[in-house]
Amino acid sequence: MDFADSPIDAQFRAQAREWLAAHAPVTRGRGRVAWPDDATLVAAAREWQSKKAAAGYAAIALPREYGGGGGTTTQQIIFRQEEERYDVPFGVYEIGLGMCVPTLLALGSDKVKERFVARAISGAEIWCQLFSEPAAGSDLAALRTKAVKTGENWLVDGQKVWTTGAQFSDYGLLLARTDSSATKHAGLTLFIIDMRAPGVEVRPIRQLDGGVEFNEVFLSGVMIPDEFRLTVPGGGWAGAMTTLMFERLNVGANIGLIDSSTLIDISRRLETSTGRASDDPHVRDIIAQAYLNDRGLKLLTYRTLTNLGRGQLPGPEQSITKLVIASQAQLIANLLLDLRGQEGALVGSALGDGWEAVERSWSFGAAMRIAGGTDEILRNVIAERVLGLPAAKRDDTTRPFNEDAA
Amino acid sequence: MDFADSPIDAQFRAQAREWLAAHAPVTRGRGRVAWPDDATLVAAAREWQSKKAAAGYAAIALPREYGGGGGTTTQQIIFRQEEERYDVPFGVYEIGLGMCVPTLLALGSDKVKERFVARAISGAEIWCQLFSEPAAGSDLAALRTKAVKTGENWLVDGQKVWTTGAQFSDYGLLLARTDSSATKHAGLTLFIIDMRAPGVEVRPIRQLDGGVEFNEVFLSGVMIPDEFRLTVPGGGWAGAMTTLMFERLNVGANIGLIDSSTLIDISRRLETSTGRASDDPHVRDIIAQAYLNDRGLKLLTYRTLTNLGRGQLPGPEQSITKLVIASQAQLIANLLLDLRGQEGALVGSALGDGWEAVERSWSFGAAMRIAGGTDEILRNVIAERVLGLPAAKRDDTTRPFNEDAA
Amino acid sequence: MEFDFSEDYRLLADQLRRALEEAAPLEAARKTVDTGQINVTAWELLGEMGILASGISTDFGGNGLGPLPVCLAAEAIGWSVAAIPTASLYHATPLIQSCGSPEQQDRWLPALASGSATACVATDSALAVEDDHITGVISPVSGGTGASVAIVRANNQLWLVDMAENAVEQEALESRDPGRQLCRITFRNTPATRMTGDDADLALNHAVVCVAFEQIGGASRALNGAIDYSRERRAFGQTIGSYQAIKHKLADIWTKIEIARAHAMYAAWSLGTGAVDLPLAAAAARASATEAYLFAAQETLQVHGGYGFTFESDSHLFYRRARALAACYGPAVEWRSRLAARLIAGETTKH
Amino acid sequence: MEFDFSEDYRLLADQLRRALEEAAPLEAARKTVDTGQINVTAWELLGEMGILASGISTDFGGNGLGPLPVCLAAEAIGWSVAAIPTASLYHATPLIQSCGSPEQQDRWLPALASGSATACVATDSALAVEDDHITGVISPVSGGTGASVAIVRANNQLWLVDMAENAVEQEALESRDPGRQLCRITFRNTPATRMTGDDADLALNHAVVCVAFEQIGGASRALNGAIDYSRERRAFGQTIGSYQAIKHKLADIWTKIEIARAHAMYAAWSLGTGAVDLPLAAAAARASATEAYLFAAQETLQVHGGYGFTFESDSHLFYRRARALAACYGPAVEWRSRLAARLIAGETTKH
Repeated sequence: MDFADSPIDAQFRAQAREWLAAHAPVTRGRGRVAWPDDATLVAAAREWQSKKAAAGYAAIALPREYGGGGGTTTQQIIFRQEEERYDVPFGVYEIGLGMCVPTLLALGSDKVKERFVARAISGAEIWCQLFSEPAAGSDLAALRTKAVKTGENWLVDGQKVWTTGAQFSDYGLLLARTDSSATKHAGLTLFIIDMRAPGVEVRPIRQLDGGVEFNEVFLSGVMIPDEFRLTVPGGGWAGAMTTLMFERLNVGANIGLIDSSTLIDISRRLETSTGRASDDPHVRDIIAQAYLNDRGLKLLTYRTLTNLGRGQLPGPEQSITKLVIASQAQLIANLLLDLRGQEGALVGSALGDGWEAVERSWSFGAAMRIAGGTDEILRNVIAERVLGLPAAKRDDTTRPFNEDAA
Repeated sequence: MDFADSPIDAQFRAQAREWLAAHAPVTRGRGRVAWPDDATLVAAAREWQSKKAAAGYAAIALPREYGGGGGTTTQQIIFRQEEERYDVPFGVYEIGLGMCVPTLLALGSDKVKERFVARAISGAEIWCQLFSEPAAGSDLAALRTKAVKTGENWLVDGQKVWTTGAQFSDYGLLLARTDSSATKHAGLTLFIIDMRAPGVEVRPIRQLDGGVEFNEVFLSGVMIPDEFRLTVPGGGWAGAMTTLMFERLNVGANIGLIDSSTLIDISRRLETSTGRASDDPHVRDIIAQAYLNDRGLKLLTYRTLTNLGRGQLPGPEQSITKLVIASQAQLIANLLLDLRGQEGALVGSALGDGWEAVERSWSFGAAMRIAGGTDEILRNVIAERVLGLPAAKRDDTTRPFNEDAA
Repeated sequence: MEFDFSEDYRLLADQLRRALEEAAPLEAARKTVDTGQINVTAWELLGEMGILASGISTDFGGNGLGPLPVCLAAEAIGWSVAAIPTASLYHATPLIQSCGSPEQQDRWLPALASGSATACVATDSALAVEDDHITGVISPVSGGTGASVAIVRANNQLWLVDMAENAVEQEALESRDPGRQLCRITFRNTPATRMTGDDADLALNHAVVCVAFEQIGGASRALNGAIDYSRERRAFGQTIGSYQAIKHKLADIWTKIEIARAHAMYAAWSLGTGAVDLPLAAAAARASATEAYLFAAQETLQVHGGYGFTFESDSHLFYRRARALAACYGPAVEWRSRLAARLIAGETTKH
Repeated sequence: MEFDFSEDYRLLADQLRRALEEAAPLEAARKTVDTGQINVTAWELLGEMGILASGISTDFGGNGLGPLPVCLAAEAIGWSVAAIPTASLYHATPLIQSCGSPEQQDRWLPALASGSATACVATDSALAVEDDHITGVISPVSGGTGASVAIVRANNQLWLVDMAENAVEQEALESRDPGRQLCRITFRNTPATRMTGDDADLALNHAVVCVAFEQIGGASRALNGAIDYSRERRAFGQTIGSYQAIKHKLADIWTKIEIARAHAMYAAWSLGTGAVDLPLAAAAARASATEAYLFAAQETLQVHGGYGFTFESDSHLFYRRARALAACYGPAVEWRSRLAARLIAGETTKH
């Protein structure tokens, strides 16, 4: 066991650290940065991305010929670890560079790669992903958005949902049904969609907590040229699975929820009617339990990094992190609000320093137990793909989609 | 709301109390009585049952013509509440009078009723129930014990399991498969089996904790006369469901596991390295949580009694009790053993007064989460029969049994 | 043995639920998240149905029916997630009834019975008092916004303050559940009148039992919604309600609600009969109903998947209200601690 | 970044597991429940494989390989639920190595390295000492039955007692897990020799980290058995492993084990490198592994249904051992309490 970087990675880290110190001067505070509006965020992100691209840090593990860094996944993670010390705009390019570009590289024609990859890496174009639908969440293959071939184009009608960044994206990966008489998984095709094309309408979804981080995207007669098709007609499911596999490489990304360190920080400062919160045995036991999870997950990330270093892809066991962290954030938030007694009914901003993050975990913790695979789906994934338990009996996969009872 | 007995029930209670004071003189201590051996238990139970029968208390809710009390279910429960104050032998007749006799009365021919019911009520004959099999636990209809018609008799071969009291029973209700080419539920028939007949072999099952409270029963070429058949051939499933419905009338029966009162008792007496256990906030919180469950379940029993008083049958919501109590007993037992520190690894008898009951809940609590419906089955029952959720898709009910993959 | 509400009360419960479903549909509760407005129609309805008057003796304009109708109304309020100044009904009214001077009762109870006035309470405050004038801050006060009268504690006694007095400053606070208004009240040498009784516990127990019914009503509605949704929503070719993960979750919610309901019913009986075991029963009702609603709101939201996280779904209404009701009168863990203390001291219930 | 055992150690782990599966099959563990006999073959095997010698320096007959081989052996012992006097290996050996006088080390370490002697420990005892003679009772002592030497605390110092002395009385106690022998030892003016070191914490941390590996090994075997069973056992026309209630239970068990394993590995690293964060890492390993094994043993028994409750199944072997290992060195809740104290005081790990 050795926690040090390899000599070559250590050199990379030192260089990255030096470059960041020179170019990303604002040291970061705790918690996520709130940007006043999308325009400010996107402008800042575009500027930062172009700086990184010029220095070879824009997409470290992607090939140099498209403007990537030609490095390793480990180096990409090292850069991210260092970058997170600074107050730079995260989020805008994550889906594009983490999921869409690798998909384009894996599935796209040379023409597609030339047209899109370098511009995505340089930050000139922003990407999003249009998979989920109102009636196709956990069961993605139940999606209904149709794409019909008319001459050299495809005509798309339908509705997507939970599309992060749709409001400022230039392009998106679109999974649509091209053959309703085929079985559920066999009738799908993966496309590139121009988010500025006529017929694309983006509407923000108002959330539980009033925030808007996701969108609905309505597609009415949107034209997609056949050259924007990424898989053979009917081959979309495998294509989408490629995209989702790359999602797993997003190792150790901060999902912005509170953890044991927040609980320790706040409870050390908080006086309750029975004394300092961190002296309360009930609070102390939850501090320990939460730490065991947080720290355990961090160590599991070390193991994943070890495997990446050995050239292995991360497997479905990565599902643990979100499964454990999201529920725990809800639990910690509820505990902390309870500790405020009757004030626990007030909004976070009325509770003082650090409490907006608590409120966000109370509300957004609920969302994180659903987004990117519900707790229930993640347990299925662990049981079936890690432990080898049999899939449940189902009969929706063998019938033509248009004969399904749904 | 009124917790008092109705005038007529109050009179019944007073009479029962008086009769018990005269005839069951040994006041009962805490916890279950341990009998040195089956013979002693059965002899004592037989004597007590015949006394009760003579006084009309043997089977209070069953008809007088067979030696029952001709009373109400409420009165039967009142008698049981009063009887439980005494150190009298419970258990031997519970299955016979609670499940088998009501089944005989519902399904048996006049001849069967005349032959068996009065003798069961008087205590002359003891009954057991042979339903479960090694490969048919939660899924009772998967049972394989075969009964084949040969002339006027049925020839039975197979194996039953978890048969309480088989070792001292005279007769049993037997569910067997009489038609393997019918579907799973349609090929079953319900019989009376003579437990002394040739070919019946009872073997005790050694349990986790070393105890033997259940049996395996091996059936090899056991002859059952056709007049002992209780349902039409193929009608056994509905018959067995009748039996199990009567099981639910066993309202509020003590399953012999520790609860919040044990936890309070012991923790008030127990000194740990950090002081009296009942002063430990962690212990106090579990005392409160356990009390909320125990007391809540007692109140729910009041509601069931209210409904019985109104002439309603108890529904599947009765499933709550065991679901909550058994897990909680495991939890309390583990907590108490933890409080003993390193001594928590010793057997109960080495830990002092009251600790054998703790150990029993540690081990038998695990059994009670399984016996009489696993936690998982009980949750299914609540979800499907109380909340109206749809049954899971299954395809084992429509194929002939002998074509099932099982 | 008759452990249930009487036929009359069960009819009343039905009426209340139906009336509030109409006067306070969930769509109104969703609008309230933005407006923060009290549902005046629902409040007036409770007046018309005699609920506001039922905890008040006939001497002072009440109907003297006692606490049970209020408990049933609380369940219907919970079911409809109505925006109502419940502290006036659950807490202030029984407190003035039990501890007010005849003059105070005469001045306020008729107005509370008719619904023309509302009152708020901060009996856990510790204000300064000099020459029958009070100074200090109470916060957060539920239902304080717009209350005509406040009951506070100063010099270890209860005082009643007419909120029309000039020297009272009210500042609305931002509540996570805008349907339950909270405010900060500042008294600056404000005239107050002393209350004659000093036993605030009975009214506090009255309040937490009512809140328990409200919590059970809300949890039941959340469960019903999740059952309906899971019978319709399909995934992998089946309704999601046919999957054990959903089934068992809903069965667990139901179990917690039924246990809490049993405790609340016994506490209502203790309240209605003046039984000595009210403190034990009320603590049990409060602790179990708080946990049941928090769990039900959280996990029924989960059952709805992504839809449950949208503003357009009903899930957040329950999620907000469950948290707000958990905060008022202090968290479940505190009530469990009180409960444990009583149990360890050997207290038991009558039945 | 290399957060894993090296290739050599992974090979050793495999060898240990296979060797112990043969020397100590589960059928032997079941027999031990009745006989209470130590598995001598398995103990000798650990000697032959150099495990007993690995925590002992080469000066005293050891091989100086340090704690990692012992951790791997502990995992294999847990996997096979072997009946072995582990306290000698996990606790007494490192304690004599770190705190013994040269004479004590010379006298005992070679015998411990070869397996010809075993030792037991009660460093939390508080015995009376006079003129290098010890009086008092220690109980329950793990592995005390048959131990050649005992390490105890008296007058706030560590002492070593040769158990061959006449004035030592051993009484076997009935253990819920007869594979882990427990006894009461009574000293009556028994000669003892003072140990030179007095830092018992390092050896205690060594012991709990080893026990954590044993717990993880047992939990993993229990999980594997339940997976196998649930892939074969059918109900309602499907294998029970296809039902979400079983799937999600097993997924939760696996999650707890993986988290505990990560903590144990880090603690092993701290132990092996002498890192200052060992106390924090050892407490985390102990607390998480204890909970993981208790949960795994309890819930995999449940997966087996009625069969899991029979003596003939393997489930009770894990159920017993999980409880026994939870009791030794004190329950998880105590270790969580220590962990919280360190965290609140601001302690952190090196990596």
